[in-house]
Amino acid sequence: MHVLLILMMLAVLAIARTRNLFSVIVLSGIYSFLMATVFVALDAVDVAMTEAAVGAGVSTVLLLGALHLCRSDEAKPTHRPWIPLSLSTATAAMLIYGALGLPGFADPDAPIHRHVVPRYLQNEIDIPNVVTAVLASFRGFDTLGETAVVFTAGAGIIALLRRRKKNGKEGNPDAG
Amino acid sequence: MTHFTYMATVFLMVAGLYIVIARGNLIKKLIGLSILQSSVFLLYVAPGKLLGGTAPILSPEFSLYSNPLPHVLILTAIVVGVATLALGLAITVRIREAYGTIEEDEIVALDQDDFHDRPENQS
Amino acid sequence: MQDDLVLRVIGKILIPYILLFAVYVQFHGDFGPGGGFQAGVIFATGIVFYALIFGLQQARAVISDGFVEAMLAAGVLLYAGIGVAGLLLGGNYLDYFVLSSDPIHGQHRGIFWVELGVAITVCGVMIKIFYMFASHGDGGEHRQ
Amino acid sequence: MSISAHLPVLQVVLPLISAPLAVLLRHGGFAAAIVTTGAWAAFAAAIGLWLQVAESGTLSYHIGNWAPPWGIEYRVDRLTSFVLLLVSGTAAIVLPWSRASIEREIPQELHYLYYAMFGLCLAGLLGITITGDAFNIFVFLEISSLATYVLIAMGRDRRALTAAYRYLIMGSIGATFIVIGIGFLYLMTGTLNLADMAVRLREVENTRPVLVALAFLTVGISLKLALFPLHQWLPNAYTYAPSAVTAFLAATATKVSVYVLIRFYYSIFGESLVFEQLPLPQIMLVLSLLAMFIASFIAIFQDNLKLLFAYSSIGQIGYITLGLSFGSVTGLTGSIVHLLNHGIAKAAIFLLIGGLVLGLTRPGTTPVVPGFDRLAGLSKKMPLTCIGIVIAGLSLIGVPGTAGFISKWYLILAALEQGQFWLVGAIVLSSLLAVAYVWRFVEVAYFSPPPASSTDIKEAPFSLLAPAWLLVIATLWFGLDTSFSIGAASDAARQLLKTGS
Repeated sequence: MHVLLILMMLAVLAIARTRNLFSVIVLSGIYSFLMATVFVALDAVDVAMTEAAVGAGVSTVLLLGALHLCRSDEAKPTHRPWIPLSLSTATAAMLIYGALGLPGFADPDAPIHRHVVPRYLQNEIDIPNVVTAVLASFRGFDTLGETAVVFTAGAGIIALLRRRKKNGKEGNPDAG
Repeated sequence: MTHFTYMATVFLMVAGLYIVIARGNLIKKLIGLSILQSSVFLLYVAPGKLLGGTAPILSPEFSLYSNPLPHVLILTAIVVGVATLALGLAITVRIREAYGTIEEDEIVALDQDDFHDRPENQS
Repeated sequence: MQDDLVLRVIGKILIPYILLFAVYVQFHGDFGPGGGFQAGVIFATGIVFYALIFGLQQARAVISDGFVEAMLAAGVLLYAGIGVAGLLLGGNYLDYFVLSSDPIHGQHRGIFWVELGVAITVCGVMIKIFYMFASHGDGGEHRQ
Repeated sequence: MSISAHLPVLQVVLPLISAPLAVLLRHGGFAAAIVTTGAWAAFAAAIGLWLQVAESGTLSYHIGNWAPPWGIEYRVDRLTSFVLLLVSGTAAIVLPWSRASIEREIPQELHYLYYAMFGLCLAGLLGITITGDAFNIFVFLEISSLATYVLIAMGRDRRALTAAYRYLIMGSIGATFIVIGIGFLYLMTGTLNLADMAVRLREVENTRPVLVALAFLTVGISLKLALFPLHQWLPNAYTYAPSAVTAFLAATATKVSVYVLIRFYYSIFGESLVFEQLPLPQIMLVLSLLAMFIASFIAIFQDNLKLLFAYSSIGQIGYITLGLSFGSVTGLTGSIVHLLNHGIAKAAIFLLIGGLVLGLTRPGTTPVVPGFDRLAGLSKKMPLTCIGIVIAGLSLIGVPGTAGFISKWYLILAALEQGQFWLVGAIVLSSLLAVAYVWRFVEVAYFSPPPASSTDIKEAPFSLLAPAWLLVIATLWFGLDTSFSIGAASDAARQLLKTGS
């Protein structure tokens, strides 16, 4: 897993340094794919499947589609990024400060393993995939919200991209 | 183990954050935002792992399972992330149509021209 | 791309399996990884493939814009409607126990329908976004 | 089933369902009817909940019949029902108003989507307010945020697009920070239910992850509530969004974020942690003062009426966070009551400006927010609109007899309680800046001669004036009769600080 994490960090560094947007999009697809592999290593198979489908699949297609419509490469930065750098450093310091106080990795006595979750693993509604059971039933309202988020994005994109009145000829689908 | 995973997560988060706030290209910013959002997934999922545990799909052969609750939360977060990305890209496409560029500096310059050239003249 | 014979043949063979796989992911979600969201994405991928190989117009003839837009709404309504059904049957909102005389069976029934709701909305949104992005550039009034 | 037992969930679900119904029908008129009905139903539910909470105390509703902390809980206390009333009430007033204005501002074929987005935004804001589950806050925050980005981007000016983009970036960073904060809390307590979390947090109170969670939640929520200097998304978003959207957002979106901040500070972390472990109150005091002075000062020099009042909003948010920084019942009462008092005054102003913009635009052309030169002598042509703006403006200043005075009075009392006399001076001094920016409107609308070309300008129609004036009257009402507003706010404050009630 260390190797995967190091590869991901390298991918992100490459994304930050590359100005050709096509390469950046490909790199971000690779990043998502690595992330999905890490999730498999962490036993999160449902998450891995979704990250692969969404991060490496849907997002990449969307980005390529948008790039096709915008035809752009990143311009050279014009000013020195001191403010973003200092903000990022401060955030990193905070995160490290907090992360070092967290329960140890894979500690079976950590609160997240002792509280709430044991009941989910008792399989009281007879659904072997606990993730599905929690997602659709115990925390079903979150999933209703999630569906509403997807719906919001879909309807919002219709509102943003709908051709105004003068419908042009539609054909050539090579934008995807 | 523990420290390296957390440090890697922090690095990814901060790199994502840096790309969002430092870069001027609207598509690149959105990619940075995705990296920021997706690195948070690790913060939730990694602590859920138990050594010797398996994926939380119950079966008589196993008795130790990794924590399913973070998985559920992150499934939702992934969906929210891609919804945000899609919407952001749609707005970017419209900006490109309206301004002819997706570089933040150029857009700001165009807006300032607007402000001086045609202050609310109605046609 | 629409004229490439090899692609068309491969597409004709492959796409039904993609759609079938989506259905499998949808209904196997109780036992293995997968569920409504993943199934919706995979199903939409099949349609997108179809549009890429046979042309957007052809795809829009098969699955019209109006239908896709109805899908977006129908999934959310189905999900929210299951919640309302719980209310009408005397339980709390999204209470699946009351959906059947056997509470466990009620849970299974509830999960089945809400997962279907998720799949419908997700699939509709993915197809719609593809349609919007794919057809957007062709008007060309803003571009060289 | 009895409806009253399910009011908490109906409160959110009714407007949520109205949105997909509007999309399914694909018709502007039907969509307007459905979403407006949904908003009124939500308002009725909020009134019902208000009465229930007053009678029987805090309510808890178990969604899916799963007991917390395993399932998601809806929890309604005094503060919750107060904010629910504000949000759903504003929507119930703004939606009928928007009928006439979007006719001119948004293309016909997008009307049903406008209403769908409005319904989603409303449902999201109500969901954030009522939920008792940390992750559920994030989900509903994203529903309302995504809907808001679209609503802002629907404005006619191209700057609406860049404003929406900027808000999307800053809002998403804020939401991610909130998720990081919730993540740390979850890892330390093992629960997502807020009430359960508050109890379990006592055992790990002074650990580093909890302090970091507090910091990230503070920054994330401050981004959403536009606390100075994290406010950069707000001015253009308010200015270029359609008028009805501006009015709704100004009265609700930032207010709900303040509510979330109060919830985390007082119900989860507890005032001992927030006010003693970290220099948070001091930081917040300084930022609030900066907002009150700098944003109000910038407002004075704006040539666009909407932009002027957008900067005024940032300044007014400063008063709200100022009240929080005291950590006392009086200060909190002032903050909570200012949520309402500022909300209705700002909604009234933006609705009236919306009517003014339409009145100044010839039929068939795109409405543009006018510069000050075009407002000259407008009080003769649109007397009711202008006097309404002035009255609501007096409330922003805090003139006695208006609602704004009550809020400032409580803030001053809170400052006196702590013996910080200089703060009293600061509050009064910053109000003078509000006098200056409101005066700019009065001067041009009342004391400048109207240009010769303005003969065809008419007063806004009744359908635009009536909802706006309802809010103006409310501003005066809450300035004179404080039994509802102060009663509710002080009850809520006492409940939060657990000093009886």
